[in-house]
Amino acid sequence: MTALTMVRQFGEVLLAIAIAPLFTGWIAQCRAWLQSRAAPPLTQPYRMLRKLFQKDVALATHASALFRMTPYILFGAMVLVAAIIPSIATDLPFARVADAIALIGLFATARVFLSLAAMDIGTAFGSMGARRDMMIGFLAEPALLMVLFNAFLLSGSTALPSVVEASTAHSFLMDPSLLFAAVAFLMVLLAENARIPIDNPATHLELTMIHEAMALEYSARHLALVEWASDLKLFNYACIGFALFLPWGIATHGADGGLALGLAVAVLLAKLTVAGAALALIESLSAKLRIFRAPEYLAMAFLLAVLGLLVHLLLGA
Amino acid sequence: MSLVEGTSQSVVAFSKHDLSFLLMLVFGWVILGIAGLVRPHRVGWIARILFPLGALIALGIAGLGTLALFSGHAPQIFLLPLGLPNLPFHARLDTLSGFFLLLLGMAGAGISTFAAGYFRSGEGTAPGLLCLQYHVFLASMALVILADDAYFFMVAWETMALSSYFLVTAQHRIPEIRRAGFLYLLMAHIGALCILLSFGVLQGGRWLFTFDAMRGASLTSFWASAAFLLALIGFGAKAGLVPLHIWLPEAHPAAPSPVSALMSGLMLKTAVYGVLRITFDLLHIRYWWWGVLVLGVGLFSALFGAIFAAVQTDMKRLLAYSSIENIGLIFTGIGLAILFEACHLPLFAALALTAALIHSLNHSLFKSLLFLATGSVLHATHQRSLGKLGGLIRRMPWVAALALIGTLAIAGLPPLNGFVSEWLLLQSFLFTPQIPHAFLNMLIPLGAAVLALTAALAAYVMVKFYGVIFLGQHREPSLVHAHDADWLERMGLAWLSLGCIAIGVLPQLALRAAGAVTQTLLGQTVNLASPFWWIAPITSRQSSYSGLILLAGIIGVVGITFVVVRILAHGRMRRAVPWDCGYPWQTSRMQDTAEGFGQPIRHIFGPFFDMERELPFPTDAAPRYRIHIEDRMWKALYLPIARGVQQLADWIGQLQGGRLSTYLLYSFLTLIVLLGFVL
Amino acid sequence: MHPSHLTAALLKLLAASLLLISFAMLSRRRTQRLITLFAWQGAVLFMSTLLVAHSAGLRELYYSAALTLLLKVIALPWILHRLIHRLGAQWDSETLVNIPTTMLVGLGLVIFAFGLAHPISRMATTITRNTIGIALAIIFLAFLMMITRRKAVTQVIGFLAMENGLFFAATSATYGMPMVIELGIALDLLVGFFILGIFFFQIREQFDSLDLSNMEALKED
Amino acid sequence: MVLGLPLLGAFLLALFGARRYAAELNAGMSFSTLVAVSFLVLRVLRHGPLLALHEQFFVDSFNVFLVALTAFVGFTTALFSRPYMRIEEQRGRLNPQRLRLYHSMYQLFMAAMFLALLTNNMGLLWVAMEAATLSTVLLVSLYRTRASLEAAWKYFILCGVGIAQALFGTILLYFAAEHVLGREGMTALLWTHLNAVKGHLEPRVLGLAFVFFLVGYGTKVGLAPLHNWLPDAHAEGPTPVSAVLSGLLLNVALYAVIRCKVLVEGSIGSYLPGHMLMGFGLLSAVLGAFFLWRQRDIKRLFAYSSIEHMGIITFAFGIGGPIANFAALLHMTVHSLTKSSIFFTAGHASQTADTQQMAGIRGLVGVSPTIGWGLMLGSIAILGMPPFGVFASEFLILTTAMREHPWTTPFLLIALGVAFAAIFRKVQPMVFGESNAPPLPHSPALAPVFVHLAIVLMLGVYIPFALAEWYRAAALLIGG
Repeated sequence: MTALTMVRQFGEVLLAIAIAPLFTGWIAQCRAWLQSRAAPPLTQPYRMLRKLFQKDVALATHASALFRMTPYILFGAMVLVAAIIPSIATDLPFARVADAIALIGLFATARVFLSLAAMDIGTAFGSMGARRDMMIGFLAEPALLMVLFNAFLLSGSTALPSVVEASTAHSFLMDPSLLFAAVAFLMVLLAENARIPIDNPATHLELTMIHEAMALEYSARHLALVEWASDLKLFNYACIGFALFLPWGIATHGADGGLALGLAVAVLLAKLTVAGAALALIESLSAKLRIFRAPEYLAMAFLLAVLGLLVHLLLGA
Repeated sequence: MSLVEGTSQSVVAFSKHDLSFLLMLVFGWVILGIAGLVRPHRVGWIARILFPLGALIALGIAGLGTLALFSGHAPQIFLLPLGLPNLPFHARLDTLSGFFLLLLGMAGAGISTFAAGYFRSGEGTAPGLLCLQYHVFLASMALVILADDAYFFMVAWETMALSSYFLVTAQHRIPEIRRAGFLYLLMAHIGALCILLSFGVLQGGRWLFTFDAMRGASLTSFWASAAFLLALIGFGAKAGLVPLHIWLPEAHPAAPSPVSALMSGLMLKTAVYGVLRITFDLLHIRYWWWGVLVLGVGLFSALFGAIFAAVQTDMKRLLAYSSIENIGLIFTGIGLAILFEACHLPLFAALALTAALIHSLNHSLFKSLLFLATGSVLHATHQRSLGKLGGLIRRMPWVAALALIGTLAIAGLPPLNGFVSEWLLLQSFLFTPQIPHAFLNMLIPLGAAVLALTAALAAYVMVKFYGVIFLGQHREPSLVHAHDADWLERMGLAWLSLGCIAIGVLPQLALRAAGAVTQTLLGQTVNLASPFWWIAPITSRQSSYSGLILLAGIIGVVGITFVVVRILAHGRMRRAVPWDCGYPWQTSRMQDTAEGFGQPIRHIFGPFFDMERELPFPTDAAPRYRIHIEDRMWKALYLPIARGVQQLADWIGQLQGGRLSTYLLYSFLTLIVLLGFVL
Repeated sequence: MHPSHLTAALLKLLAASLLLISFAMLSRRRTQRLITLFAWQGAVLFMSTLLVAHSAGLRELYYSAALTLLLKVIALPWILHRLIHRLGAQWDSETLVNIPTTMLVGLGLVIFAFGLAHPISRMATTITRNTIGIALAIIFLAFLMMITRRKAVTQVIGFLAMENGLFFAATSATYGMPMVIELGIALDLLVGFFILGIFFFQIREQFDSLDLSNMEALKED
Repeated sequence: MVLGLPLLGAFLLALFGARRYAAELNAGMSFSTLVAVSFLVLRVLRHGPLLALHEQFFVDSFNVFLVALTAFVGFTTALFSRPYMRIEEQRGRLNPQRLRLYHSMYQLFMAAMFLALLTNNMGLLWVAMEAATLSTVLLVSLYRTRASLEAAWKYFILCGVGIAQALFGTILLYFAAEHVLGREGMTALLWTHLNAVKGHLEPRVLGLAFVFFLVGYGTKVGLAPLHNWLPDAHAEGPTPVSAVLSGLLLNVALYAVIRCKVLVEGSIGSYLPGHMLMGFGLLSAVLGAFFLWRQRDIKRLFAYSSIEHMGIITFAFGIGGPIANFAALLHMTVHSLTKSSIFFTAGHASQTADTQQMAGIRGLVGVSPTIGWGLMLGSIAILGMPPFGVFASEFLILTTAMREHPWTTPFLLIALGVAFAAIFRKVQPMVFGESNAPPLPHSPALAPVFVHLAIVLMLGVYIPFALAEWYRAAALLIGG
């Protein structure tokens, strides 16, 4: 049984690593369609990674070891996060090592390292990006935590697998508090993954960029890892959303044979397809906010999450 | 004497032995201090011999503290033949004091080792005197923790304030430092008076000042609350709870760095200890509103500290505000524990208290580490202003690497220790819906949100701190000559960072230590049955965490990634000038500054600040940007008090108008009025 | 009339005249007059002491009376006269509060003093039972005089008048204190006065005047 | 014996005061007084209270400790005054005649205080207080400057008037006692007899008498609002005089008040005297603290601090009861020791800077570490920081007040807080910081300072058993 569990665990992680760029590519494709552009192929992110891995690294003269370590740490953190989230099955041994709060911690670790790396070179853009990203971070994190709190209160556990199991078992899907939480979560997701309306992943327009500004000095394999990590992050966020709000199809404990797993993968892919399209739609419909509007936006998300919590306490107790 | 073959009688004897040995160690600190006066200007004698010895004593104290935690003996009491008549100094060693002694010893050892390399002559007070003050400070902190009667406690408490005051003003030729010292001692003294009055209430009119008698005193609800409030004010002033924090950002930066580390890392914890001792041990919690009060103050302090830390431009001030934040977190935990206990939820109370205790321990480690690191930076560069530092990771790799650990730990990132306590704290917030008060149920989740915001802000602050000091390019050309810390300093820093890692990776150890305390205070511990690499404070279904496996996971994944990348790709690399979007002529002045990092905070949390800004115009020949930020508390609370005192003093001063007739009139009127009384 | 009644009546008369003199001192402006009045007060005091000594048959009180005569009627007024001549301070002293007001306040004080003394005087067994109220009133009035005057010399006279009041209380209400103490008091008084004399010269030397308004430098500013 | 020596000293010094060895003689006489007092103390410790000379003098546990304290501080002050006065003479502020006056008056003053403490006769007590006033008037005006004359004049008048009130109180007391004890045997003013019959004394008269005593001796204690002479006299007199005024005379005056309180309380059987003392004490403490806030002159500063502390002591006596009385006695002791040592250092500090203005005194630790640290430690001690003994007594007083009269604690808190802020913000820049003042011509005799502070420190952490017993007996004697 343990061997099977380990297989499930590693399989899930490998799956996440493998299809994360695909998800990013799918969103880009949808966006292009919605904007009536010729879409890049679905495999564009993979080609990009391959190209980057082959190039020579051009490292800034006074970059320190921290700068060179960061891509690996970033990637590692995101992989670990993927290992925690029950995207296809809930019986994950690693999810007990780190619960959802640790998950937020891992996201924070990644962010801090990337910001530090961005400051390491000592360029104007790098440090500016670092500052802005940290700002988004400290505003988004409480909102995310409140969203998770909702789920914790419903399930009585901070471990995501337990949350999923509880939700599939009791089908409190229709709990109104989750509605608020879902909207809040979506807003946080957009903000945290450098999406419109907070950031635009496709731009190098210097004054508005956040994520790109931090990655400016990275090249070749370092850049590849950074990009892959951000793909993974988006993927992870999507999976968190599924786990919290759309937990159908995830293979729960005791019912996770091969068939169930295969079904779970299929359902996951379907959910990703829909979610990617939805994200693209949202992104296409909204305009990028000025950086100083970001706090208002995230405060809104926070407020919604808290409202969800209060609704739960008022109606659910 | 062997523990194994001893009867219960001899176990008691051994444990008595324990406490007296502990007191001897504490006394050893005083001796070391006095030894410093023998040759007050010989740095070699003081730094290379006395301070390392002090560190050894600290280790011994930590060891004995641990023993007290885990030996399971009944509390040990020892009477010193000193003190007031009928009230000899009572010393007592129980698990609570054991825990704080452990904290004191662990951090103290690191700080003393560092100080051995740090203090040198020619900086204000003579090294010998400094040595005396330093060790008296340490000893008085230990005695505060050991004291078991009100008088002994107060003597140790005020000695602590006094010795640290002298340490703060070591460089007394600088007026700001004198001002800071004055403010510090004043607040400390007023706080101490409040504590004293609290003891006055606690003795319950029986004139028994031992804590033992106070435990048994029966107080009415009014008096119990009065004692609690007075103690909260008194200890809050020492801990730096907002709005009594005003001295803290002045005094901590003013002191030499090892002293800042002692004050921030250890002294603030004695206030935590005091609150725990009085609230949990002497008063036994009574009312849930105490908890709400402490919780509210704690959360506000935490947020306030984090926000202000984010806008600081002086590295030590930044850390000082960060201390306010962390103290706020600790008090948040304490508040929750009081609340739960008052609502008869002892398990959750134990969880919250565990969180508070572990955070105290953590804070003492990483805050000392960071303050010491700033000390090294200060010695290497003679700069405290963040605007004049930068890029030191290349000049001071050791300090930078060790400070990075502290930075990540204080930012609350897994798998280091800061995360553990924040995790526990958030866990305990999850149980607030079980409190049988509807309004609190609604409000306290907001507390969790504030906590999350604070934690995230702390990360922001620490990125700023570390990034501006150690990363980027040198903002001043002179920084090229900065040198790394010497080996003693490195050892001190390494010891502290080791502690950060150890607690982060093996939180179960800290959990067990705190468990011994909660067992004493609440009669309940969190679930301690997990193996040593694992914590699951309530049940493992509820939540669990393992720092060790997480660390292993990170190392594993990063290692595999590295190897795979190396195998599949190649390792070619060349050095080039930074690209920076292709903009040429980048200078080090174009990096984001500490002020720049403060800008979003100033924007978002504007109402908190009292800002004074001077902005340049596009047409200015010599553009200048200046911003001055004041604490609103200062204007709102302290200046009116000062003005009031001044006005009252002026008004009263008119009594002494210089005219003899008026004076005679006073006498006459007094006479008449008094005669009226007896009429 | 019974002798003791007669003595009591006489004593009352003397007490009343002491009070009268006190009021007179309160109303006088000229220092010279004040000294004369002070001497008169001393004389009345002497007589009352004699009277008490006679009626109670106490020998000690005769000594007291002699001392009073010597000190308060002869020595002190004389020295004061000499002093103000030497110092040129015989000129009018301006009061701080105008005189009618002072008198009114003085009247109030007398009532207050009598009120205070009333319950006490009921328990006195001596023939001089009501005098303690009068003594108290004299003290109050002297106090008032010290408060309202500006010159150093007048303050001293006020002070001495107060001593007279005390002395009157001591002799008439209690038939005198034990002799040792009276001697001590007298000695203190003499020494004090001596010191005062030295003081006057020093003050004049330093301030060119005995006006107390010069001596308001030490204050909170 | 105790009385005789200082009197003899006064005579001798009046004769030889101008000679070079006068200062040594002064110290020697004080020392022999101290020795005599120690014998007396030993005797009292061994045999209990004693009466002497037809019961005119008596020693019990209350006054014996004050006598010892007075002798001790008197001796150390004499030691201190030797170099201090020499420097003053060199600076031309004094001449040999004045010095002679100083020395003889110093001894006379000591004699008067001993008389006041030791006498059993309330009348003699009054005489002694008057004598102490007169001798100190001359001491205060020693410099013959305008300011010192003004101060002495105010001192003389205010205390003279005050003392006159006390005399009236004495008369009233006699008046009441005479009815009980009779005129024969001259026992009607002897405290021991009065104490024995205090329950029979007419309460109304004694109530009245107490008011007069309180106003009279209270003026000398420096209770607000009767305190106005005190800062002037302390600031303008020579520093050794300030030290003994503050350290001893105030105590002696308070001693007189307490003796009266014991009688009156026994007679009227109510808490009125205690409440009056508490009221005066609180008022003095609070007003004293606020006065401190605005001081510029170093000696005035500490003079006001004396008012504040006398207020605290009076307050404690007012509360009554064994603990508060104990605390008050302890506070008396430590206050005298600390305050006199502060005046010693303050005197040298102002000599160093050649000004009494605190703005002119800077960076003492740089110029003379002993003066600087002496002043710093002294101030810290007087501000009630442990481990100094002042803290021990304040601890007891505050905790008592908290339980017995909680409404007073805010006032005490304000008083102590404001006093702390006021004194410390002035002392800190004087002690620390930069200075370029030249060192003193004579090395200052600061041994007394550190001896005092060491005793105070010891009392903070350890009160010897004998001393504690002594205080306890005295506290019982005062009762309440």
